[in-house]
Amino acid sequence: MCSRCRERCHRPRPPRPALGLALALSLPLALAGCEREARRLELPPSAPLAAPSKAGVLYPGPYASAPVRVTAADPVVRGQRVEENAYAVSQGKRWFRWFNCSGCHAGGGGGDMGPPLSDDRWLYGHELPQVVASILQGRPNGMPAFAGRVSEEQAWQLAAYVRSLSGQLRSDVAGGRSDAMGSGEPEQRREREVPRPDAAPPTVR
Amino acid sequence: MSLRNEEALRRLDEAQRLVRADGAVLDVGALPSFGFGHRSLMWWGTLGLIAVEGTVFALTVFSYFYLRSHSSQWPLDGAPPVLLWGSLNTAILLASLLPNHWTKQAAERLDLRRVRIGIAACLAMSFLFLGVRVLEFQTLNTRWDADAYGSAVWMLLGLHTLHLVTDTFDTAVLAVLMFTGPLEGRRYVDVSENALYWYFVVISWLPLYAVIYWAPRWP
Amino acid sequence: MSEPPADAVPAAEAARLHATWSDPPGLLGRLASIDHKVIGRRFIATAFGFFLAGGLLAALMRLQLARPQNGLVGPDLYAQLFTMHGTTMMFLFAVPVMQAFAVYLVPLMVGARSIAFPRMNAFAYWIYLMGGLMLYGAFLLNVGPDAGWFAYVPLAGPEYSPGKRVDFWAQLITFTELSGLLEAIVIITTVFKLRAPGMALHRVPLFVWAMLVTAFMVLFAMPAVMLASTGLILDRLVGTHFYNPGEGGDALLWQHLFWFFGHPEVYFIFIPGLGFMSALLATFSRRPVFGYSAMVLSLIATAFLSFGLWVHHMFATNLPELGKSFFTAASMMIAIPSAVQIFCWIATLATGRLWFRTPMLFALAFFFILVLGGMTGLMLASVPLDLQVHDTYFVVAHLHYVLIGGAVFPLFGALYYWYPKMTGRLMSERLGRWNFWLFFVGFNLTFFPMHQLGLEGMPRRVYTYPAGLGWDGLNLLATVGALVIAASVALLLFNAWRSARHGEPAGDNPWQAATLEWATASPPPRANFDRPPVVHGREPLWEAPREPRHVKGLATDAREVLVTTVLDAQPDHRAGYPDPSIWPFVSALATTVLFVGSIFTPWAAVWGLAPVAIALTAWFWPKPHETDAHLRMERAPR
Amino acid sequence: MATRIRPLQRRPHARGPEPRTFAAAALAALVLGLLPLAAVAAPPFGAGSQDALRTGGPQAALILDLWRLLLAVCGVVFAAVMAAFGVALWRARRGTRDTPPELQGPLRGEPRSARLVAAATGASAVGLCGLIVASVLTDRALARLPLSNALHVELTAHQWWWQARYDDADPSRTFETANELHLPAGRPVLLTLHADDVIHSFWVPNLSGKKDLIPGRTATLALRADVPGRYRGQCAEFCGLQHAGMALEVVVEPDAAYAAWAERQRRPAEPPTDPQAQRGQRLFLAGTCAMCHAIQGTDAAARRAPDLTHLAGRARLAAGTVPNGRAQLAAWIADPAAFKPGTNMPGHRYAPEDLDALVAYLETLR
Repeated sequence: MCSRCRERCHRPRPPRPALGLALALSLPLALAGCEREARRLELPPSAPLAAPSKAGVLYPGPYASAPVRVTAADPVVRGQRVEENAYAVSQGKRWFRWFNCSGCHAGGGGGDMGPPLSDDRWLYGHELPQVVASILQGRPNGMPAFAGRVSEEQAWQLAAYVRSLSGQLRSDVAGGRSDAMGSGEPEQRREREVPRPDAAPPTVR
Repeated sequence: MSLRNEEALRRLDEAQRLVRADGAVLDVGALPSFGFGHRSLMWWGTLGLIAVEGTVFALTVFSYFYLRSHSSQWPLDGAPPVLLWGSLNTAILLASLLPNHWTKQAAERLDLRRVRIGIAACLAMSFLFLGVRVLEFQTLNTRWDADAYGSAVWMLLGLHTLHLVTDTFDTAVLAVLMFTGPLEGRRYVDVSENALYWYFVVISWLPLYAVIYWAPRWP
Repeated sequence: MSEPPADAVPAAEAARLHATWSDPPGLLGRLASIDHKVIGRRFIATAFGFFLAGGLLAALMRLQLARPQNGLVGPDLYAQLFTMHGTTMMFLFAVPVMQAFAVYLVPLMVGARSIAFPRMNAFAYWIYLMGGLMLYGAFLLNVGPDAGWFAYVPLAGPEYSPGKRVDFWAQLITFTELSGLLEAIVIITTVFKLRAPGMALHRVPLFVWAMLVTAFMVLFAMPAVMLASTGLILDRLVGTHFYNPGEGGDALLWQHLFWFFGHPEVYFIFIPGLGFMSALLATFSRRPVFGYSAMVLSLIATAFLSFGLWVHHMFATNLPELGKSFFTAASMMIAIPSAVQIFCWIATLATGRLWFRTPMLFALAFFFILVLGGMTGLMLASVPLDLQVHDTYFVVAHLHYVLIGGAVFPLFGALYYWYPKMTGRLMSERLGRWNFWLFFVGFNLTFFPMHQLGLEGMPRRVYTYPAGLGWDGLNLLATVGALVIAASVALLLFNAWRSARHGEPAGDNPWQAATLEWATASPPPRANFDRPPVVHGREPLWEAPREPRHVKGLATDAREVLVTTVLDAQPDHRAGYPDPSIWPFVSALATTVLFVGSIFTPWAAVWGLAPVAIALTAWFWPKPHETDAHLRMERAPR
Repeated sequence: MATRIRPLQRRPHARGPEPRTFAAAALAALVLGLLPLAAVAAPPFGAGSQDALRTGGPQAALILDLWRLLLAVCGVVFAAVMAAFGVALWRARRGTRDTPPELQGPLRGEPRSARLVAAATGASAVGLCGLIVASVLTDRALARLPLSNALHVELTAHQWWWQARYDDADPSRTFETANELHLPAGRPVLLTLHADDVIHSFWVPNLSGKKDLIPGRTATLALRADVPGRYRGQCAEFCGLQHAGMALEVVVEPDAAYAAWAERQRRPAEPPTDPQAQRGQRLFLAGTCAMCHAIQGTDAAARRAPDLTHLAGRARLAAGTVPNGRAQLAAWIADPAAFKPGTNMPGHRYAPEDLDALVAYLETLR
């Protein structure tokens, strides 16, 4: 449309030699496409999640070095699969709205009563299993525990979406703008916030 | 207008005299090897592009008013675009019609010297215009991702800028060719059609200017 | 009827012409070819390739629907299947294949040495091919679009279609529309400026008229969908709000823009079919089509009216009643120009001397199928009735009756008819008849029951349906019909493949037809005509020869064509033509990188422009020896 | 990818097939001269509950009348064109490759053909005008449905289920249900239509034509159901993965039955008495269920998924796709994706006794 293609004279050139190479290089990209686009509609139902014990909420703290093991056999593999899947992340976005996470963290995760989710501060760890743990176990000062309240799959999807709010996910996996009023910059266009190592837990009020 | 038509007819008559029917064959060997205006293929190609792009502009303007008809206030949020740079640019564009017209006529007279001067002037005005365009984008008072009004305004201005950029590039390539050669008669046809396209870019800007800058000020 | 060789061209001159207009050797030469016959053949073959792919997807859908609650295909794949099927058939087959035939035939039918803007023509083909390959590559990688070929927002928008599936769809639209628009410009310019001397507008063959009208429709309709899909991809990638009701956008804006294109699109698939019909019926009735002026005016009227109907796809949305009544009237009135053409053809048949060959059979089937599809079209034009059958299998039946009856049957006839011109050999008549009858029976078996299914409440685009609603038997019948169609298309392919080497040699004019493409060899020489013809009437090969017969004086050692005036086709000037060039191909490649890259990052629209600009500049830049040749022949006007 | 939707339980249709419908279909088959449609003359059980040809109310009946008119007119026109075509083929002389082309006639002009073509065109135009008038008249008749005393229902479409709110002048008498509309026979209904996510389309062919539900817009649809019975509706605009599984059950019943049903719907759920059901309720309220579902009279108040206050009173689960019964309910809760791949309801791996308890509780929600 934009180029005004005109018939003029020309000078032929030798062909592109590196076409095959480019094709070979594009193969991994293509496989990434497969992973990004799968809709896993027939996952078996999640294993039962233990209801949160009243005795004491597991509190790994902000400096937890090792990822918290949740319930899946290999959370890293599982998390990676969720975080590379656009459909899973978009389902996470759906749960974020449905379960009223935006009630405290605001629509685009900008923070309100609860802490913002779109900045570089991660009070309880920024890695996916840590975020899952925060969701399932709850955190002091108002974050309820969702273990038993959401299925495990939903927890992973939610956590992946939460991480997309601060640009931790690939832009071709993170979501676009919402069909709603002002929800901030689309997740896929957010700059990646590098998690700050010195984040401190909030003072207990 | 009628003068131009007579001119065209006269040229056509001349062409007819150059064709000889000789028994079974029609000898066209004496015909010219290029022609200006609607005689040339390039004129039709350019006209086709103008039709396409004119339709795109018209539909974009339709979308703008369609969206506007669905909201109670317009702009949805914030102030209308700043008038200064857009109006200045309109003046520059209108002024550019002069060197453009001059160049077109020079090309049709195969006057290389004037074509060179004219095309350089056109190019200079294009760059000036593009420079001011950057300021226009900065004073729109909205962003493409702010709301539907912002999206529509950016779309209008973006589409027009795209045409400006391509035509500026086109003019630049032609200008280099006119200065360095190799030259043949058809190059003058190219210059003439390039000028025709610039007419379109300028004339299509006037409604776009009215929509972008004045529609939000219209109650 | 064949020309006496009295004024035949000397062999040396023909050889010189051949050398001048040939492609360079080797693979590079093939990629550099700008010969409209080469491009046209590739274009046709590519479009049929996509037709087969789209057909296979349809067969898979029919297998899934053969019985209720079938488990062959799940909802995710099914959504991709019907989206790909619709997208393929509309954007990669129906429109391109018509333009492909025009690219091959129009220059021959108007007696031109070449097509207008041959490099742009090659570029348009490459863009089309690369766009199609991109879409199918994506589909094979599970990135096939899944929001329907109409991609209604918000389902196709950023929130409800995660990932890149719909982005690939939107970019495919950019590819095919770019290609279609460029081809439209090429065809219009060819018809207006490159006609043989004497072929005034009132002597232009009806097929060429149909393609001209189609090209004009493309010019004004396609920008709408390009704008719509640009808005969609911007919404999805950079967060604009064209279709976001939360921020002042509107979901119905998409539907208006899409159908402002989508309805004319039906007609620019159908009008070339009408052109095929006129060509076939004239030849096989051994007389010109009755009512030339009425036919041309009907084509133009159809084109105009088709822009006023788009809302009849949106009757179920909440639109004002008065507006709907207007669109009902307009949708019904468009039947009149089509009716005029059908009546004229029946008059042609009644007064002709009918010769029943395979192409004629396909043309005759048009009457039954298209007229039936037209009747259901009238029903759909009625607002109340449309509210019941809209988005049901009734519409599926209707649109296939119109598009297959109105376009694919004539197209298959056209393939049998012009195959000998393209290859020099006739297709097998025996296989052709089998092909025809299987297709005719299979088609009706598949699609007729769908009328009833729609009335009985079966909606479209469902991947399965419950048993017991009374839909089982008719669905099974439709699936059986689909298999018959598959067999018929397989037979067509076999026939085309086999006839290419074993077919009966055709000669210049195997059907003793009237139009200029039959005045040259089969397949035509590189320069199309050893000497371009001069035309004195509407049926140049049927009328008694008159002098002058041929054009002389065009260069033989350099590419040169004769440009004529728009209305009367008087010789105007000789235009030097460009040589083959690899740059259209490279430009298409660079454009593809730009388009595909911009799916993933908006910045690709910036850095991707540089290679495109370089390739286009290289394409335009004059080559010294070519300039020398042009200067040698140059004569300034006046 | 296997889909595992289990067959719907077939319910007896309240009303037998309308014989005229099949007469019309048979007429279509004859007039259009194609396939024998008689194969459907003896419909299987349940056929016709989603069928534009079997009407249960005046709106659909008006459209059916228009359909018959159009079918007759178009059938006659089609037959006439085919007859002309057939006569032309039959009477025309035959030719071959060597037949000299006929040029004299076309050059002289062919007045007879011209007259015939003009006459046929004129007749077509007149016929089309007639059809336009008929269509517009039907459209106006549809718009004139008397709406006094109309029942107001607000219907919201979600991916992939229907939420219905029955309005009342007295706000305390409004109530909510899902996927199953009960309508009083003979009383007009005014539906206000919304969409929560993407475009859907409301379509109960036996009762009325369809209307799109578009996010950001509100539409209304008026209809009346005169003939008691169970009708099936289905989303008619492609709305994503489970478009095929987005059905709606419409139960048309006499006034008294409707009033009783509505009264039942207005009541909150009764607290369970049976210990197993009580355990089920605790599981419901403490588990994932209450995140999306509401049960009036309990703490569960989420509105992301169908209101379950009177779940056990409904004929089907999962937007009209799964018959409601103890076993199906348990299977659905355990693995909804097996019925509707892509559904937003997560699967649950409950211990068998927990699942039993949960189902026992849900079964009490009458």
